[in-house]
Amino acid sequence: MILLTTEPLDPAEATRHVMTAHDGAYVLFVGVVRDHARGRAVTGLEYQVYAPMAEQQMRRIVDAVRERWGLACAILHRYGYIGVGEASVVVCVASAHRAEAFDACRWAIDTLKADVPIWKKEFAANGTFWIEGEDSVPAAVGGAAEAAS
Amino acid sequence: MILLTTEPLDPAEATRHVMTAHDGAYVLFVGVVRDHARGRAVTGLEYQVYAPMAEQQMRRIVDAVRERWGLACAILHRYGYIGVGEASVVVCVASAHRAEAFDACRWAIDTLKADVPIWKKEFAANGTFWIEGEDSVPAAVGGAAEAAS
Amino acid sequence: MTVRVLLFGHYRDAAPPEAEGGAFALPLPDGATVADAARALAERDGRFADLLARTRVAVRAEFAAPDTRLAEGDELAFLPPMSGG
Amino acid sequence: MTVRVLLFGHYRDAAPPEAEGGAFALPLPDGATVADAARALAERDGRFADLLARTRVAVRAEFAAPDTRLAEGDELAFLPPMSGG
Repeated sequence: MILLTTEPLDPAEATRHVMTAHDGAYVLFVGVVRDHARGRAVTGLEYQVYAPMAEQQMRRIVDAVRERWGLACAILHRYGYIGVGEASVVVCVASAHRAEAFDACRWAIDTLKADVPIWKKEFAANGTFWIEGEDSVPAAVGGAAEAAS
Repeated sequence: MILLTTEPLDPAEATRHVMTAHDGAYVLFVGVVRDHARGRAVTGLEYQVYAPMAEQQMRRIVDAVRERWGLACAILHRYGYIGVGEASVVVCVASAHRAEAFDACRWAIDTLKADVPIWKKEFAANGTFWIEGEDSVPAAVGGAAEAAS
Repeated sequence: MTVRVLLFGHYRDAAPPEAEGGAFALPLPDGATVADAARALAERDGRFADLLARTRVAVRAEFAAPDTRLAEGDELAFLPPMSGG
Repeated sequence: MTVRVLLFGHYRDAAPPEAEGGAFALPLPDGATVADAARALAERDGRFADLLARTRVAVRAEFAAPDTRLAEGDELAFLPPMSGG
């Protein structure tokens, strides 16, 4: 399952969706907004998303995990403003065996970061910045950053 | 932190113990009792533990994760009888960066399985078996398997 | 023909005044490609000069190439390096 | 001297009747090693014949070797391949 939402994420929801009585383990990755980045204090992030494409790309990752590993995968991503300490992304993979669950979960989050059209705007002590891969670009003051519908 | 208990495990407790505002991610591994093993239907497991040594070995894994990766790690292990679908082990590692969190969490659960003195007795459709590494050895009928104190 | 352009990240801050949520209409000659659209944007506003060098593109929410031909009503998104997760 | 033996897994099912939680006292000559203790157990009960081949050992809750010397009151645990997790 996939979920793209402005509401707080519940990792247990991802777990419930992937676990069956046949599975002996799950691996969960949770990304959380931290209080610093690139040496700057950060007070929060705003995630901008190209929603229809992001959902499609997330669904493809879930499908690829099923095809390549035969495993169930759930991906939740929050967008809009997210404060420090709150979860921005949850990836959960269930498996009978742990090695595959680790491999698949790691592949899923790596692929999400590369290919799912979501961007973070960082509210830092010294300004507001768009994070575009390795670059951070000053953002327009007061610029609205709503999700594209 | 480590916890060895007969009570149900709460993954969120492990997460709370490792996460700080500096961490951008955590990886959680949860082992769950599944309904089959080695081709047999399983109704539950009973974990036997050499408690003082198990706690010491768990503490060493937590210490090693701090020394090798500089990361906080929490390990919870339940013992006694555990039914299908319930968690037997939780490992959580927090990190600023995801690659290290995956590596450290995987190392911790691999090391736990090899070096922490805990054994499972499998209640299966065709009997009760001690699982000793790759071997499964028929268990004495009615044999008590309490934890050594 | 007219396509619907979608901008993200710092490029959205440079979107024209009529844009809503980073989206606006761009008239193009029939048969225009993604690269033609990027050139048209760069001619309007110098801040888009590096648009194609710094973004991947999607047409109708699928990754596309600079030489992908556009059709009437296509949604054309310029995607800076992503930073989700 | 006397050591306290601890058995786990299927070996606990073979522990002598006086054992509690797999633990029981084993009298040994002074200076005896882990291997001597394993031999003494095998002489008592054939089910312990493969004990040292199939287990790792711990003395005072630390991994030890077959030639580790035991002392009065030591806790000697025979640890089959583990299956926690």
